[in-house]
Amino acid sequence: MEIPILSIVTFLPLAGALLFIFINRDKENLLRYLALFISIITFIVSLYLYFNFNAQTPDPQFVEKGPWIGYGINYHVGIDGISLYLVLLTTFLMPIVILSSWTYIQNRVKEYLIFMFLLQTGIIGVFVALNLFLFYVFWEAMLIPMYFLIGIWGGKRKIYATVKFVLFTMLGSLLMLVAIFYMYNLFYKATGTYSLNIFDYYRMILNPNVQVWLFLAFGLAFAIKVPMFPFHTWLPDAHVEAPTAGSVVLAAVLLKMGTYGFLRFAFPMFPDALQKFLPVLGVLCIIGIIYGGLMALIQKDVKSLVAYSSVSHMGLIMLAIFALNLEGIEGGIYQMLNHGLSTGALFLCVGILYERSHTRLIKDFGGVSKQMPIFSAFFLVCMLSSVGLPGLNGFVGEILCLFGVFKANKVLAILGVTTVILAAAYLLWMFQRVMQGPITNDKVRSFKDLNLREIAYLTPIVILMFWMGIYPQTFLRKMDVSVSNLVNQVNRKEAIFTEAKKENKPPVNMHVLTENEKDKDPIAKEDKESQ
Amino acid sequence: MTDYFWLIPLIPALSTLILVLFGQKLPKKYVSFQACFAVFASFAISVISFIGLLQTSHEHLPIIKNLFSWIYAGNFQADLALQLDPLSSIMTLVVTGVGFLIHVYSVGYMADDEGYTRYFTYLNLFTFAMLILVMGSNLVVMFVGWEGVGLCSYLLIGFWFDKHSAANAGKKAFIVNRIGDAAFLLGIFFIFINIGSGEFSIINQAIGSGAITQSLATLIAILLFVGATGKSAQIPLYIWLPDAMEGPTPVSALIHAATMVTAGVYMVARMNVLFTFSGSANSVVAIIGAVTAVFAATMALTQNDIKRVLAYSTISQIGYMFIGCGVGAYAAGMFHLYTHAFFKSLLFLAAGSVMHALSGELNMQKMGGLRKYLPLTYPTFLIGAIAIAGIPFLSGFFSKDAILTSAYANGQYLVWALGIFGAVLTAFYMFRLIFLTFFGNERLEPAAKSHLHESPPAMTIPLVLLAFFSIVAGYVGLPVVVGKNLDFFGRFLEPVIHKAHEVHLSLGTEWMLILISVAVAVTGIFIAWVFYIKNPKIPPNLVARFPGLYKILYNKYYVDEIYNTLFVNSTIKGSEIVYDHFDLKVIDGAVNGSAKATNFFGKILSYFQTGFIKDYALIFLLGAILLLGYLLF
Amino acid sequence: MIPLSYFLILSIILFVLGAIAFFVKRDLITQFMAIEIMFSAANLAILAFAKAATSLDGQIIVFFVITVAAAEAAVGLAIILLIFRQKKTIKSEDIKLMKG
Amino acid sequence: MNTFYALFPLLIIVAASLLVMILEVFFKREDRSYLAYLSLLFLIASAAACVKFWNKGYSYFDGNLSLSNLSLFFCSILIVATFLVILISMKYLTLHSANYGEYYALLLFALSGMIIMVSSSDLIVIFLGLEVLSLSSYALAGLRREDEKSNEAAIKYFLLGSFASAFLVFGIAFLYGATQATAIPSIIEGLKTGSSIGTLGLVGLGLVVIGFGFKVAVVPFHMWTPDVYQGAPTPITAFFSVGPKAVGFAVLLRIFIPYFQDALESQLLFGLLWIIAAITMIAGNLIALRQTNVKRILAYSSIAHAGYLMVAILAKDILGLVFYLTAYLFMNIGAFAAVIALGKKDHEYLELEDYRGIGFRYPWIGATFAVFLISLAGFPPTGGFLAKFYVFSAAVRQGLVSLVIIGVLASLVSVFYYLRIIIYMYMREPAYEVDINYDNPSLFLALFLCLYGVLQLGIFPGNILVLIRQAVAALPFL
Amino acid sequence: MAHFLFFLLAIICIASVLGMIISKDQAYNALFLIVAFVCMGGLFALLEAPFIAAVQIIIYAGAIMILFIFVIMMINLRKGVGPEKKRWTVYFAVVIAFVLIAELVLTVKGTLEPISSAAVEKLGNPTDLGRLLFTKYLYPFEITSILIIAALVGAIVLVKKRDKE
Repeated sequence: MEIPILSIVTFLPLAGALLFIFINRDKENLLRYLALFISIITFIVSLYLYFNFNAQTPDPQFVEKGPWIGYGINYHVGIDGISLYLVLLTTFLMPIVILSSWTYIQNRVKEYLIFMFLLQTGIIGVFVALNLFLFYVFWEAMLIPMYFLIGIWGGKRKIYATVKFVLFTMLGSLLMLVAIFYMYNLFYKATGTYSLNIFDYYRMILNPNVQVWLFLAFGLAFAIKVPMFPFHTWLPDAHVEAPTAGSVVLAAVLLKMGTYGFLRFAFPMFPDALQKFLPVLGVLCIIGIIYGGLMALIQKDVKSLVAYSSVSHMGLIMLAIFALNLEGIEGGIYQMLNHGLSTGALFLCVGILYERSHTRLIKDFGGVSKQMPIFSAFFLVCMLSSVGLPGLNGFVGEILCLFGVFKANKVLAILGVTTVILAAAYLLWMFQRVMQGPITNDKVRSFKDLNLREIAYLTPIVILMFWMGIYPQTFLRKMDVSVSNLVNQVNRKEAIFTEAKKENKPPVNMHVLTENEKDKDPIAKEDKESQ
Repeated sequence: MTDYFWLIPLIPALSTLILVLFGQKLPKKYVSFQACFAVFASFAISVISFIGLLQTSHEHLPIIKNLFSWIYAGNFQADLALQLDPLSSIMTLVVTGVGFLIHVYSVGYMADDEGYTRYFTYLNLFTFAMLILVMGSNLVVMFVGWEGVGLCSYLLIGFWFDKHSAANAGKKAFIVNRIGDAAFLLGIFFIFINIGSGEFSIINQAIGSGAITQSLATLIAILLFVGATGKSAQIPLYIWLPDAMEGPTPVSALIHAATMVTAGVYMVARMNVLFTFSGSANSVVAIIGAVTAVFAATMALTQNDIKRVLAYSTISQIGYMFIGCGVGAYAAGMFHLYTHAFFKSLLFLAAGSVMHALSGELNMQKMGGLRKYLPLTYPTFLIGAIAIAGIPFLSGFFSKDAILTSAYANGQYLVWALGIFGAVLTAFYMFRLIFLTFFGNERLEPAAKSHLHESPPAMTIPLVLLAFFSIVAGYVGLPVVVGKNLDFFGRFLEPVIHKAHEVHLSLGTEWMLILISVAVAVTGIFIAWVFYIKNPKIPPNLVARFPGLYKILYNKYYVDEIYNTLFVNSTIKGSEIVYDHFDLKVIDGAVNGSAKATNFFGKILSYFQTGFIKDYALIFLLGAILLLGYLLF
Repeated sequence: MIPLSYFLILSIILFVLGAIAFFVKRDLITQFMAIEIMFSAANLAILAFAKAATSLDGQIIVFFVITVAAAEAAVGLAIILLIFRQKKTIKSEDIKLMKG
Repeated sequence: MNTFYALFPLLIIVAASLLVMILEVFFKREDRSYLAYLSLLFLIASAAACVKFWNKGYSYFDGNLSLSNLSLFFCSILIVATFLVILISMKYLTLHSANYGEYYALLLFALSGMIIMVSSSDLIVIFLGLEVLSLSSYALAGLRREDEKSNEAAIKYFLLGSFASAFLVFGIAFLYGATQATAIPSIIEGLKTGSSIGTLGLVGLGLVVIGFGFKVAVVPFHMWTPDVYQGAPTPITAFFSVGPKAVGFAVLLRIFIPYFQDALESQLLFGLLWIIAAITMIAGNLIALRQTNVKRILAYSSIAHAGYLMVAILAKDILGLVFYLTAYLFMNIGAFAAVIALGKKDHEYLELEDYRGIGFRYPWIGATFAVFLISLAGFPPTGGFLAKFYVFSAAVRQGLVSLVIIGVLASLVSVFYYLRIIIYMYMREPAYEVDINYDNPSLFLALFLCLYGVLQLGIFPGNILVLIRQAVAALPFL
Repeated sequence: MAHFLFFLLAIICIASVLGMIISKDQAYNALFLIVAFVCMGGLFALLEAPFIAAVQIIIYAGAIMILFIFVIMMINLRKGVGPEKKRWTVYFAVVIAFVLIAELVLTVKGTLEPISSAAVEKLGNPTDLGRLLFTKYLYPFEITSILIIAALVGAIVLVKKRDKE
C-alpha cells in the first residue's frame, strides 16, 4: 500500500482547520505561523505529485479508490496532466495568501484561517475527484467557506456580494446535480449497476437529444463559475467586496473550476452536444473577451477592473478550450495557471494598496510609484504578465490559446486577438492612473514601500511568472498526453455519432459497452492496452 | 569566430538582471560602468561575429544556435533559437554600436537624475530585447523581442512617470504598438498554420516551393506589415512616436530613432521572400512608406519643438526605408536604416546636448544664435542635418539615393516623386531647425542663458563619433555610377535578400536621378535659408496668408484628435453607456430582478397567511375542493 | 328499505355544513361544535357503508371515532378555557398574534 | 414470541409516562429534572426493545401491530427525536416556568401515539395513534400557559387539527365503503384489483391525503404550521417539526408506495401528489423568504422539507425517504436546539435582529447552528445534502425530472433564507448585547449529538444506510 | 315508515345544524347541536346499529354536550357571537358548500345501490360487537385507553390552577 498522497494533500488543510478549532483565538500569531507552516507543508507534499507524475500516460495517477457510501458513490481520487497543475496552483497560492493577510486580517484571525483551509480542501477536492458524487460534494462544499470569507471579512456591500455569489453559483450547480442524477440513472438502466465513476461515464454514448440537455445543465454550472458572459455579474461584486485573499483565491483557483469542469466532464461526456453548441459558445466567449475588456476599461474601482479583466481573460481561455485541439486546450490550461498567477498577483497588489489607503478607487491614487518603487516594479511585472508580454507566462498561454482558436476558427481568432489590445489598454491605463503621474492625494505621500513579508510573497509569484514564460516545457510536457487523450476521446465519440447517423440507426437511448464489446471498441481497446 | 554570437543578447540580459536585483544598492559609477560595458562587450562580440561571418561561406548561413525548446504544443512549435546571418549581424552592429555610444552619452546626460539606475536597467533591457528581436531565428522569438522593445519603449518614454504627459505617452505608445502586434500575431498564426513552422529558413524554403498561394501570402504579408506600421510608426499607427519624445533624449535617439522603430523595416527585410512573392503586399508597403514619408515631413515643417521635428523626421525617414523594401530594394532599405541610425541618433543626441545646455528648453523659438555657445554640438548637429538632407558625400545621401533610384527603376514613379518631394521637405525642415537654433538672434530665456554651457565629454565624444560615422557610413554602399561592385552592403546581404528581379537603369538615368535628388536637397536648404536667415518675415507672412493650412499642419492634421474621438473616446463613452445601461441594468438587473421577483412572490403568498383561523380554514377548504375536483374531473 | 345513498348524501350534507359552520362561525366553541358535527357525519357514512357491507367492523370504527371525539372535546374545551382565561375572549378573530 | 413482549416498545413508553405523572407529585419543582432523566432512561429501554426485534419481522393483532424492520426503524428515530427533545427541554422548562412533570408525560404519550402509528398498517389503529399524538400535541403547544402566543398556537393547532381529522375520518369512511376494509394492504389490494368502487376509493384516498397532508404540513394544508411553530414552546416546536412529519410520511409511505407500484387508477393520485409536492416546495420556500422570526423561518422551512419528502413518496424511494427523515431529524432538532440555546430566563431571542454577531459572541452555538442551517440548505458534506441526493436521484430515476428541477430551484431559494440567518450571525455587527443562559449541559449534549448525527450522516452514512436497507428490505411493509 | 322517519330526522338534523350556523347564542348552538346529535342517533338506529345509537346519544348528546354547556356557562359571554356577516364570506361559504357537496355526492353517486339489498337483520347485536371489540379490535381498544389518559392529562395540564412561583 502506497502512501495516500492525494488524500494527504487534500485533507491536510482540513486537518489544520480542525486543529485550529482547539487553539485559543487570542494567540493570533501562533495561529498565523501555524497556518503558514501547514500551508507550506501542503505545498511541499503536493510537489511530490509533480515530481512523481508520469507524463507518459493519460490515465489518472496517484489513484486512491475506496468504498464510501456505496451504490456508485465511492471515494475515488486521482490526477492527470490537466488537474495536476491546478492542484499545484492551489497549494502554491495558499501560503502566499496566508502571508498576504498577515496584517490585513486583524480580527477573527482564527475563523479566517479555518475557512481558508476549508476552502483549500474543497478546491483541491474538486480537482482530484474522479467520482461525480465526490466531485459535487467538494464543488458545493467549497462555497460555504467562500461565503464566509466574503461575508465576514468583505467590504461594504459584502452581504449582497456573497449572497449573490452563492446563489448564482448554486443555480448552476443544482441543475448540474439534476443532470448527474439523470446520468446516474441512465447508467444504471443500461448496465444494471450503479456508478458515478467518471470513467464509466466516458464510455457511455448518449442519445444526442439527451446530451443536449445534460450538456446545458453541466455547461450552465461551469459557465457561471468561469464566468462566461452573460453570467458574469456576480464576479465583480464578489471580487470587489472580498478580502484580498478571497479575491486571490477566487480569481486564481475558483474560476478555474469552471473551465476544469468543461474539460473533465462536459467535453468527454457530451461531445455531440458540445459540437452543437460550439458556435453559440464561441460567440459568447468572444463577447466575453471584448465585453469584459471594454467594461474593465471604464471601471472606477481597481478591483472591479481586475474582475472584469478576469471575465475577458476567462473568455479567452474558454474560447481556447472550445477550439478542441491540442494547442488550444494546452494553451487554455496554461492560461488558467497564468491567469491564476497574474490576476492573483494583481489582486495582491491591489490589496497592498488597499491596506495602506483603505480605498480602491482609481481616482484616489496617482503617483504611487514615486513612493513605492519596489512595489511598482512588482506591480508592473504582474500587470505585464496579465497583458501577455513575451518572456512572462501570459504570453505563452495567450499565444497557444489564440493559435488553438485560430486553428479551429479563424474569424473567432481574429476577434479574439483584440484581447491583446484591450488588455494592454485597460491595464496600462489603470497602471498609469494609479502608479504614475503626479501625486494628487496627500495620503499617497505617507505610503511606505513593501516590507519584507510582502516582498516574500510576491517574489515566488514573479519568479514563477518568468519561469513559466521562459521555460514552459516544465509545465507543458506533463499535460501533453492527457490533453491529447482528451481531444481524441472527444473526436472519437464524435466519429461514432456520425457513423451512427450515416447508417441511419435508430437513435440509441444509451449504449454502454459490455465487457465483450469493449474489445471491439477503439476507446475501450486503448484503455486496455494502456493499462 | 561565430561560435559565441549567442552571447550578444545574453550579456545585456545578465547585466539587466544584476541591475534589477542589486541595482539600488550599487554605486552610480559602477552601474553606469556595468551597463556600458555590457553593451560594449556585446558590440565586441558582434564585431567578432561579423568578421567571422565574412569568412563563412553562404551555404552555412544562417548560423543557428538553439538555446532550448520553448513553446511546444501540437503544431505550434517554437524554439528559443538565435541566428546569425548578414542581416542580423548588421543589426547587431548597429544596435550595440549606436547603443554603446548612447549609453556613454547617457552617463553624462542622466548624471543628475534620481532614476539613474533604473534608467540604465531599462536601457540594458532594451538592448537585450532589441538583440533578441534581430537575432531570433523564428517569428515567435522575433515577436518576443518585438514586444520586449515595445515594453522598454513604454518604460523609457514614461521614465519620468510623474509627469502626466510622459506617462500618457508611454501608455499610448504601448497600446498603439499592441494594435500592430495583434495583426502581427495573426500573421504568425497564418504562417504556422500554412507552413507549420515559424523558422525563417523554413518559411523561405516553403514559400519558394509554393506552399502558400499568392493571395494568402499577401494577406500574411499585410498582417505582418500592420505590425510593422505600429512598431515603425507608419500611417496609420504613427501617432505614438511624436509623443514618445517625452522620454529622455538618449532614449529618443536609441529607441525612437536608431533601433526600435526600424524593427519594422528589419522585419520586412527579414520576410523579403514573402513580400516579394506576394507582390501586391510590396506595393502596399511602398505606398504606405511614400505617403508616410511626405505626410510626416509636412508635419515637421511647422513644429517648434526640436525633438518633435526630429520625431516626424524619423517617421518620414522610416517611410523611405519602407519605400526601399516596397520596391524590392530591401538592401537599400536596410542601408538607409543603417545610415539613419547614425545620423538620426546624432541629431537627437545633439538636440539633447542643446537641451542640456538650455536646461531642458525644447522650443526652437526660444533659441537662436547658439552657434558660438556650443562649439561642439553645432558642427555635429550640422553634419547630421546635412546627412539627412541628402547632400552628397555624407551617408544619408547614398542610402536615400539608393532607395529612390530603386523606386524609379521599378517603375514606381509616383512613389519616386513622393520621395523626391519628401526630400525637399526634409532638407527644408532640417535646416529650418539649424537656422532657428544656431543662427539668428538669441531669443533665449534669461534663466536659461545664465547656465548656458557646452556638454561634458561623456556627451560630446559620442557626438563626435557619431558625426564621423554619419559622414563615412555611406561609403560601404556606393551607387553604381561610382563603380560597379562598390555596393559592399548590398552584396553582404545577398545571402538573405533574395533578389526577385533586378532592373538595370542606364548610367545616364542614374546620374539624372542623383542630380535631381541633390538639387532638391539644395533647394530645400536654400528655401530654409531664405525663410529664416535672409528674410525672416516670410514665414509669418505665409502663416498670415494661409492660416488654415498652417493650422492644419501645426496641429498635425488633427489626427490625434480624430483618433481620440473616433476610437478612444467613443470606446470609453460607449463602454460607459453599456456598463451603466446594459451591464448594470439589463444583465445585473435580470439577476437582481429575479431575486426581487422571487421575493415578491413570497410577499404575495405570505399575504394569505393572515393569522385568522377562519382564513386558514378557507384555504384548507379551497384546497380540498381543488383536490377533490382534480380527482373527479 | 331506505336506499343507503340517502344516508350517504345526508352524511355529506352534514359534513359540508359542519365544515361551512367551522368557516363562518366566529367563536371558538361553535367552531369546535362544527367539527363534532363533521365527525358525526363521518360516523353516519361509516355506518351506512357498514350496513351495505353487512359487517360489524363499521360499527366498531364508529365506536372508536366517538371515543376520539369525546377525548378531543376534553382537550379542546380545556384549550378554549385556557384561551378565555388568558385573553378574556373566545372570538376567533382575536386570535391574531401571529401571522405572515 | 409472546404477544406481550411485542408490545414492549410501546408499553415501556406508556409506562414511563404514567410513572412520570405519578412521581411528579413526589418531586419538588426543582427536582423535576429527575423526571427527565427517568424518561430518558425509559426511552433507551424502549429503543433497546426495538433493537431486540430487529430483523425478526413479527406481526401481531392481525397485523394491527407489526414489528417489521421499517416500523422499528421509524420507532427508533422517533425515540431518538424524543430523546433529543427532552434533552433540549430540560433547562428550557425551568427558564420559562413551565416545569411541569406532565410535560414529559405528554411528550411520552405523543411518542406512544407515533409508535402506534408507525407500527400498524390498519387505518383505525393509525387514526387512534394519530389522535393520541394530536391530543398530546395540542396540550404541549399550549403548555406555556401564561404566554398568549402559546395559547393561540394551541387553539389554532387544535381547531385546525380536529378539522383535518374530520376529513381523515371521512376519508376512512369512504375507503371502508369502497373496500370494506381498514387495513392498508387490503385497501390497496382492493383498489388495485378493481374489486372496489373506483371513485369512492379514490376520493377516500384523497381525503386521507388531506388528513395526513395537514399533519405533515403540505400546501395548502400547511397554514397552521408557522403560527403553531412560532407560538409553541420551542422544544415542542422542534418536536412538531420532526415527529408528526415523520409519522405522517411513514403512513403516506405505507399507503402510496405500494399503491403507486402499478395500480390502475394511481395516475390520478400520482398527479395530485406531484402538484402538492411542487407547490409545497415552492410556496414553503418563497414565504420563508419574507420571515424575520427564526422560528417562523424554520416553520416554513419544514413545510418546504415536506415537499421534498413528498418527492420521495412519488419516487417510491423508501430508502431516500427514511434517510431524509433521519437526517432531517438531526438537523432540525439541532437548529431548534441552537435557537433554544440563545435564550435566557423568560426570554428567547427569536428575531433575526437578535442574531447579529451571535456567531462570534457564542462561537460554538453559532458554528453548530450554522452547520444545521447549511445542512438544511442541502450543502455537502452534511446529512441534508445526502438526503436530498438520494431523494432527488431516485425521483429522476422515476422520470420526475421536472419535479426535481422545481425542487432544486426551490431549494436554491431556500439557500437564501438559511444563509440569511448565517449572515446575521456572522456578518452583521451586533446592535445590542445578547446575553444567554449558558448553564445548560443537556442542551449542549443535544447540540453535539445533532451535530454528530448531521455530519455522520453526511460523511460516513454507511452504517445507517445498512440499517435502512435492512428496514426497506422487509417489504411489503409487514 | 322508515322513509318517513329518515326524512324527518334528516330534516331536523340539517335544520338544527343550519340553526347552529345562523344563531348567535352559544347556548342555543349547544342545544341545536344536541338536537342534531339525537337525530343522528335515530339515524344510526335506522342503520341497524342500536348500540352505537345509544352510545351516540349517551356520549355525544349527553356527556360531550354537557361538557360544552359547562364551558359555555363558565365563559358566559354576555353578547353572543354570530356567524361571519361579511358578504364575501357568505358567498364563499355558499359556493364552497355547494361545490363540496356536489363533489362528494358525485363521488358516492350510485355506489351503494347494488349492494344495499342484502341487509341482514341481526347486524347490530351488541354482544357480537363486544366480542369483536375484545378479539379482533383488542389492540385499538387498548389504545383508546392511552388516548383517554393522554386527553385527560392534556386537559388537566392546561386548566389546572397552579401556584405561581
